[in-house]
Amino acid sequence: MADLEKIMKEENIVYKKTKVLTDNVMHYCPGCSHGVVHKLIAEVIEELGIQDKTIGISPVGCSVFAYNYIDIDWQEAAHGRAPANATATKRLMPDKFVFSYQGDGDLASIGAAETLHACNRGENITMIFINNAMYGMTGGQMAPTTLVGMKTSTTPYGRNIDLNGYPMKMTEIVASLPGTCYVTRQSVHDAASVKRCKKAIKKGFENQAKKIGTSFIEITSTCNSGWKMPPVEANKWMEKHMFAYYPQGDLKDAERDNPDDYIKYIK
Amino acid sequence: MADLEKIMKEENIVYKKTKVLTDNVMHYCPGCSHGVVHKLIAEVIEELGIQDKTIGISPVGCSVFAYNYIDIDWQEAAHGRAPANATATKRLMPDKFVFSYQGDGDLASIGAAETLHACNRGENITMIFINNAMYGMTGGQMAPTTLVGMKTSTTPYGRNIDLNGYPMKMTEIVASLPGTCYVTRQSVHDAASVKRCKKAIKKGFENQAKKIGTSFIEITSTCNSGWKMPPVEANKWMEKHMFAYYPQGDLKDAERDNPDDYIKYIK
Amino acid sequence: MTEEIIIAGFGGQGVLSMGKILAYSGVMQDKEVTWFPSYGPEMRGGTANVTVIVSDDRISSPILNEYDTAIILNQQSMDKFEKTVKPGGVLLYDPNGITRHPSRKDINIYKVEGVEEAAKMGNVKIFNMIILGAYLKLKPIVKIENVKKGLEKSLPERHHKLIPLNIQAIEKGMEIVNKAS
Amino acid sequence: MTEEIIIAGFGGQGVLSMGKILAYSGVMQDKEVTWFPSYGPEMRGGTANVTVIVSDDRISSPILNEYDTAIILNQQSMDKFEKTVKPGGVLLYDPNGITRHPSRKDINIYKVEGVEEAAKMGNVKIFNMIILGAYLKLKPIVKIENVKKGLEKSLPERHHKLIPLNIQAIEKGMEIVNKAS
Amino acid sequence: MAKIKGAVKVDIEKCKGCGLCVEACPTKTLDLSKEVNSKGYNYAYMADPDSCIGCANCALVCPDSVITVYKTKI
Amino acid sequence: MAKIKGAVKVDIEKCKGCGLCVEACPTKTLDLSKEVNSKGYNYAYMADPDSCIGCANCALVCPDSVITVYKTKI
Amino acid sequence: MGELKLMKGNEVIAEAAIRCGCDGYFGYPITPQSEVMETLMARKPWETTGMVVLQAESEVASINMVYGGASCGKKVMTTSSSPGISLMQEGITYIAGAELPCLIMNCVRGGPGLGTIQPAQSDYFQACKGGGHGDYHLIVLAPSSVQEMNDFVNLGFELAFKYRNPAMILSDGAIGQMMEKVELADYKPRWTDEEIEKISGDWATTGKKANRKQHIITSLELDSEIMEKLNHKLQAKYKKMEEEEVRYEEIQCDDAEYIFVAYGSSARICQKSIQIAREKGIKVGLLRPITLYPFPTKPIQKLAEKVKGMLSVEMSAGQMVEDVRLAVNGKIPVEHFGRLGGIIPSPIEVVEALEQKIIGGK
Amino acid sequence: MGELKLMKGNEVIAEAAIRCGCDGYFGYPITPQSEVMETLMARKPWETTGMVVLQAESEVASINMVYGGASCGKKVMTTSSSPGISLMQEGITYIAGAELPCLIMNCVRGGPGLGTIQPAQSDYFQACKGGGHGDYHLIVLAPSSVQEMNDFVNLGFELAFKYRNPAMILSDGAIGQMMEKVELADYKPRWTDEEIEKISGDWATTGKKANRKQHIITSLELDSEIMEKLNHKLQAKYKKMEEEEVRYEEIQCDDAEYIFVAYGSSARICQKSIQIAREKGIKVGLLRPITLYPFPTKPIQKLAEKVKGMLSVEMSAGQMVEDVRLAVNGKIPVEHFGRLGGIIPSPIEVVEALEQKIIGGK
Ligand SMILES: Cc1ncc(C[n+]2csc(CCOP(=O)(O)OP(=O)(O)O)c2C)c(N)n1
Ligand SMILES: Cc1ncc(C[n+]2csc(CCOP(=O)(O)OP(=O)(O)O)c2C)c(N)n1
Ligand code: SF4
Ligand code: SF4
Ligand code: SF4
Ligand code: SF4
Ligand code: SF4
Ligand code: SF4
Ligand SMILES: [Mg+2]
Ligand SMILES: [Mg+2]
Repeated sequence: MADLEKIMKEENIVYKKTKVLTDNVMHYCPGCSHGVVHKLIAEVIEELGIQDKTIGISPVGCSVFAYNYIDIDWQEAAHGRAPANATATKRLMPDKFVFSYQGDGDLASIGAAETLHACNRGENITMIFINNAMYGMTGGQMAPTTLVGMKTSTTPYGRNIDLNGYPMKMTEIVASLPGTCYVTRQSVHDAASVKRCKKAIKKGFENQAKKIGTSFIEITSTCNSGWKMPPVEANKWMEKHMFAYYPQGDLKDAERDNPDDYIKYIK
Repeated sequence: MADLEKIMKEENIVYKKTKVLTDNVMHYCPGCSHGVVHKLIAEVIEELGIQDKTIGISPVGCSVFAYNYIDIDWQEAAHGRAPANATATKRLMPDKFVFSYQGDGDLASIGAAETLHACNRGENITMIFINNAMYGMTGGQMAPTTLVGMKTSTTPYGRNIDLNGYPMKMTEIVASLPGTCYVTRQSVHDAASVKRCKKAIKKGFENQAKKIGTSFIEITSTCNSGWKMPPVEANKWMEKHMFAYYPQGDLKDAERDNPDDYIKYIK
Repeated sequence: MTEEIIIAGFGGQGVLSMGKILAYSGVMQDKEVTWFPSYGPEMRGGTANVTVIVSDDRISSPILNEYDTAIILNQQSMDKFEKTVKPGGVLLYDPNGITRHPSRKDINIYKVEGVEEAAKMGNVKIFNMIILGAYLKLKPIVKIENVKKGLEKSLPERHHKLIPLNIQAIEKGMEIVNKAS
Repeated sequence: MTEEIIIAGFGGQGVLSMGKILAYSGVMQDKEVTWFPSYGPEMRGGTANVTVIVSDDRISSPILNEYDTAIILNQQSMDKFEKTVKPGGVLLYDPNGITRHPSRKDINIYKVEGVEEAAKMGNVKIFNMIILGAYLKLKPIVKIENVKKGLEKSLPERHHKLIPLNIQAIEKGMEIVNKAS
Repeated sequence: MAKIKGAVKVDIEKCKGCGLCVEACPTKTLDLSKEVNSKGYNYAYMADPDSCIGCANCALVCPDSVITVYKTKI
Repeated sequence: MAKIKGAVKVDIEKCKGCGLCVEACPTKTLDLSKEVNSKGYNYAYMADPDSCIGCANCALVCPDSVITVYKTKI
Repeated sequence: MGELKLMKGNEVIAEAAIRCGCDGYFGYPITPQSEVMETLMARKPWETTGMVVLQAESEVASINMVYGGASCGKKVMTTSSSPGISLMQEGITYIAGAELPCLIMNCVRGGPGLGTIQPAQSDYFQACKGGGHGDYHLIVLAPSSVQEMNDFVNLGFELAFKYRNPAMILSDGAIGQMMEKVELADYKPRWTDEEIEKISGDWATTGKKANRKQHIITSLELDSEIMEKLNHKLQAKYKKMEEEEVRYEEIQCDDAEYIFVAYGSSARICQKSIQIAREKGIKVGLLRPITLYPFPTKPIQKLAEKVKGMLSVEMSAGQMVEDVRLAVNGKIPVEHFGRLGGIIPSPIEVVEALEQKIIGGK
Repeated sequence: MGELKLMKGNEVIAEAAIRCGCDGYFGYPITPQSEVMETLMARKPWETTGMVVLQAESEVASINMVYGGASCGKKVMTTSSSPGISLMQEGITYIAGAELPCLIMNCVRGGPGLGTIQPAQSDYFQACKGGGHGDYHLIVLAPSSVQEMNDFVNLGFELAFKYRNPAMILSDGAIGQMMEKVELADYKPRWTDEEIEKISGDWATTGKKANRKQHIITSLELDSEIMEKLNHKLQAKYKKMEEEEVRYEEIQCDDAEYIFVAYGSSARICQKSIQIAREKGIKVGLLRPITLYPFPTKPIQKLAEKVKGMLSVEMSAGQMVEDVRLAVNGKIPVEHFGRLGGIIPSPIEVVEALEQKIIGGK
């Protein structure tokens, strides 16, 4: 133990909580992916040195209180409308870094139109999309991304295609829009994925400086409360079932399409 | 002339207005595509003998008065929400034929979420989508599908990507959803295309009897008032410019994906 | 002085812009004016009308049931507005396309062959200016130089070269208007 | 007879379902009852409480500021609800996890080692039934057979086999409750 | 050989003079009249009645469904 | 050869005992304690302090950012 | 007597819907009313009565699904809470304009904005005056017990169909989350096609039979003369409701010198307040509006003839009090007392407010 | 004197926005107000003042873009007409709850539902009582001329920023489509970052500088005690507005025995009605509320002391009349006259209504 004390010295620190995270205890359930993603965003903001230039748009969902944890300016959007807030914020303050942070209910269900159109306009923002296949905040109802057969409080016998339709791949849709420059699907269930995810988030923010369109980062996540599984088990279930339907990795990583391509159509 | 009178006899009729069209004079501008599509829908309803079983959902847009022309029961939906009306109508009366009829502003702008989700749920309905790249009814404003460079009353200097984003290919998006069984892009600018379009509409209605998902039929159209072109010229312009960006033909024609495919993901 | 006018005809006949020029001329002559159009969905065709009020005083209601003058350019408008002219008021119309001519005895009825004359002048677009001229002959509420100024104000710069033609049309209208039998 | 009770503890301690069983037992005994929970966003953890009223008469307000009995299962609840017991009323608590014990002199304070006893009985889930038993010993407002009926009504069929164990726990609670010094 | 002969009847009052039928006719049978109907539209008519083959193209494209097509063999 | 030695400090009061760090540790250094903190969570601790290599995997996956990682060469 | 149960107000809404032969429910989750859809989904009525239950993509979609279903002459409903109900305002006015029957439950939470999930009564104006545009009214029922949550589902549908008008149950988090004894209604079968034909056969979009005209559901009319007539027709309907459908309860009003006017949860609180006040010797009674629209104007006017003052008790900054004042029209003092932000007033506070604002009032 | 122009009310809104240094406009087309965005798009202010103009995908998106822009301390606005404004209700209550300044213009058309595109005043309740949920108020300005359309853009923004509260211009198809002489304001530059810092530096989300705390724009508060405090803060603000910001015009009220109360287009009609009535020997005046919220309660109370009756003239089935009655509190008869469905009443009708309902009234 004396040994440990020797190691635990300021100069030996290789990892500690970024200062861009506040000291508030997060209200999330133990093991919730939201916490990990918050940390990554905070670290990226710290590394890029843009704490004084970043505006976050939080959603209605479990991450409604994101503003209590990441120490930047925030707007708490109405359910599903974060892309609208972000659009105006970025267009009015083009030199700031603007990102939205939304759950799957928020982004893909009630806010599907705002998501689609912000991406289609190629708003120069970063969109973070926490896909935990569930409405966490309201008590585990079905989300658009809930897998077939998954039990939720509104699909107590499992999601059924005839009744509820198909799990929606919003990220694939968004990738098909010329307005997006970078679309990727990440996760934070182990150390390697956490590192990859952070890189993706960083790239999403850096793209704003390049002004090349919308960066869209899905993070396939767990909601262990909604899934009614312990956190570790939830991660394993996610790897096995969610990744099959929501394949991980970049869907698109391109400079924005040349506007001339479009103008030629009408000439 | 005596000659003509001899020909113009009841028994020699090879084409006449279907009785499913009312005698009301349509309020559309001369040459408007809406009129042609109305006729085709009416003919299909007559041919299938389903006038007493068909419920149309009209949009807010120039075709707001569709109920004055096609002699069936109609619901006049709120702007963009026809898929919601259609969803409930079909689910509550599964033996009826239910179709929505929507413009590009209605279906792809304000109603984007309802469109996406009805198709994603695979509602057993037929959706008719009149893409005239314009808000006809309100005076020729930009629609989501307006081509780059096109002048409208809200893009008086031409649609510009930075300001207004990209022309949206809603039909391609909808085709990517497993809920749709038949997705096609048609037009009605000449006799051949009219015939093809009618077949497509018929198929869309027939699919309802097969219960295999959503049929989605885009009709690339003109709005000569909004485009400020005479009808014939508008058709030519459409062929030249619209078809390049909105390629004609079937995007998807498949039996509905086997639900088992999805269930396997969670086993 | 308060002059309350309705101008009514088909869309596309320049009804609204004629009203606008009249209103702008009023502004140039330091009068109070209001211009209130009928409006509807944007489909082509149908009728259009505009209420113009020119007055020395603050104008209360911009919308009226009775008019000092009705300028009528098609049959539907005749049917609708003949009865709204105040007794002793003026009804000015272009007989082209009119099947039922006005019949009131308690008002002053004038005709102007605007369509015909515009065709003669080789520019159907100035039809409405001929009508305006006819009106101004009957009710010289604004001076011609203020109409010129009104045209300058209301037309975009690039159309200013057409002002002389417009003035010519107005003068023609003043010339050819005459009392209906 | 009207008995106004607050039951308060951590989420997950079975606070709400204990209240529900009590309320259902009241129904079985032909009483009027209300059950009103605290509710919040669905994140795990945090405190939970429920107000249960059992009465012979129509119940007016289901929400109260003062109670005949407070059943308290964690420190936060102690801090919040000790003061809400009516003078002469009952405060029943499980000392497990309690750091500041109740101190009022004008109320009757009872202890029951529910957590400990449940562990002894080999099933931590019946903790809340032990507490309920203790309460019913102090305030026999419903007969045990009606509690049994209440359990039958409130538990899904597939859990009916657990009813005997629950009754056992209630009886244990009745046995071990005692007045705090 | 029997010759195919066609004819069309245009509901003049309802025709809006859009000209789509004129464009669609493969035999250049139709044209827009100089006259206008009561709505002010230059309606379509058979400018060259002999050449009509009754193919119905005109009727197919007519947005206002005002064309009836006849065909016979002579 | 210098040996790499690591250590982690867990902010016990803020740990929620989710166990993700335990799972993420390649050296099985961590475990959840039998004790609970004041919120009732079984917090994480170094069950086998010697095996820690300071890789920070635990800290990376911790949703509540309560782990500080130290590393040194001995 | 029907089946006796102990249930949450929200659960009862679901149960009552199934039992009264509701054809379709369309909703979107929101606290504190998500139990309605959850209960329905667990009950799977589509396998028994054939009722359709669908989780929509949003409240906007929900209300327009209701619009579609109601157009077919079906008994359809949605439920939500304040922010969701605000999103429905366009749809609601379409339904009112097209004169369609349907049932909407608003389990009110504190506002404005995202606010709090705790109970409030601050959507009274929205429900009763018109949150949407144009001159229209909803039939608004205010339950103050779980039993009434049950009863008003059936009553709401009955009134909705009687008047071809949307009906709203204005509940709140307290009534929705509370469990009470409830006597459930017996099962009524869903209407058959023939019954729908009889009830709504002259307007519902069920497919145009050869022997009848088209049925067109719309609220559009560009001809102002006709549009005005349609509006007068609506107004005549509202007038009829005001004459025939007012519902209220009077508690201890006979000898009262003062009156509480309160609905829903507040009315429950006031019952306790009456007890407390009367113990103090203050003779106070309660007028509990059951229909908020049509509002019990006449009963209040009558009481105003004989009492000294009224206190409108609402969990809002003062909304219903305007209707009380409009009824009383200056005859006696009328004041408002309320708590905000999701706080339920205590019975004692209410008595104190009566003493200060009315009895000791200027 | 500023530039003199003949313009439509709607065009003037656009022009005034540019000239008063508006930072952003977000809107969606709808008759009868689409000219606002069209004028802006033709004027291309982004090339001159730097103002952002964006056609949003819907009214829901528009109002939430306004929410976003207002959060940054920018002068932002949207315009729409009745159905679009109904869709904005959720967004509006968020903006009110988060205490943000912004400007919304509703060019009212006849309802309910899709209704008609002709002018109406039937959204008074929605604008003044709260179409959204929760206890909140908009500042509501009612222009009755094109000149006021111009003036109230600037005034609206000023009040909005003074109170951190959304302001609404309640216009209608008549005022929006009418052309009148208008004296345009001189150009004011848009606020610089430094000016925004000075004006809204303690709350706007402009990026958290090292020396200050986070700025968080939200209307959420789960702790009811705090939420109640926030609500009381809002109520205190509304009270202040009611005391300090009432605006109205009195026309020929000095010797009046009767009073018309009318705003916007109706007030224009009533001016003519006064002329007609006075020719008949009826001494009538007009109280024209300029602010509908805060409502000119006290001026009306004062008039009620000396006149015999009031007629509320509105193009609605009777909405503002409730506020007139609440002000008068039974002192004198108050009646309503209105036309519906997009019909503008004629000056003569109004006089006749006065004669029948008030002068000859029971
Ligand atoms: C207009 C509106 N509708 C519904 C709600 C209720 N609501 C709050 S969060 C939420 C969904 C949250 O799910 P998701 O976006 O997936 O976020 P998560 O909690 O899973 O992170 C809903 C429906 C609301 N606040 N506002
Ligand atoms: C909520 C709402 N917003 C806006 C409008 C105004 N509006 C009527 S039709 C229309 C767009 C019509 O365009 P489209 O859907 O393309 O149909 P088209 O007229 O071109 O056939 C709009 C914006 C409305 N009626 N309701
Ligand atoms: S409910 Fe789900 S998403 Fe919400 S905090 Fe808990 S685990 Fe995370
Ligand atoms: S405006 Fe366009 S879409 Fe509308 S009727 Fe005219 S041509 Fe057709
Ligand atoms: S039927 Fe054929 S040939 Fe005859 S007019 Fe029509 S298009 Fe021409
Ligand atoms: S297509 Fe029809 S409407 Fe057009 S000109 Fe020919 S006949 Fe007339
Ligand atoms: S991951 Fe973090 S919160 Fe979870 S057990 Fe480990 S240290 Fe505690
Ligand atoms: S730093 Fe690495 S080795 Fe050490 S405890 Fe953490 S995960 Fe295990
Ligand atoms: Mg989620
Ligand atoms: Mg269109």
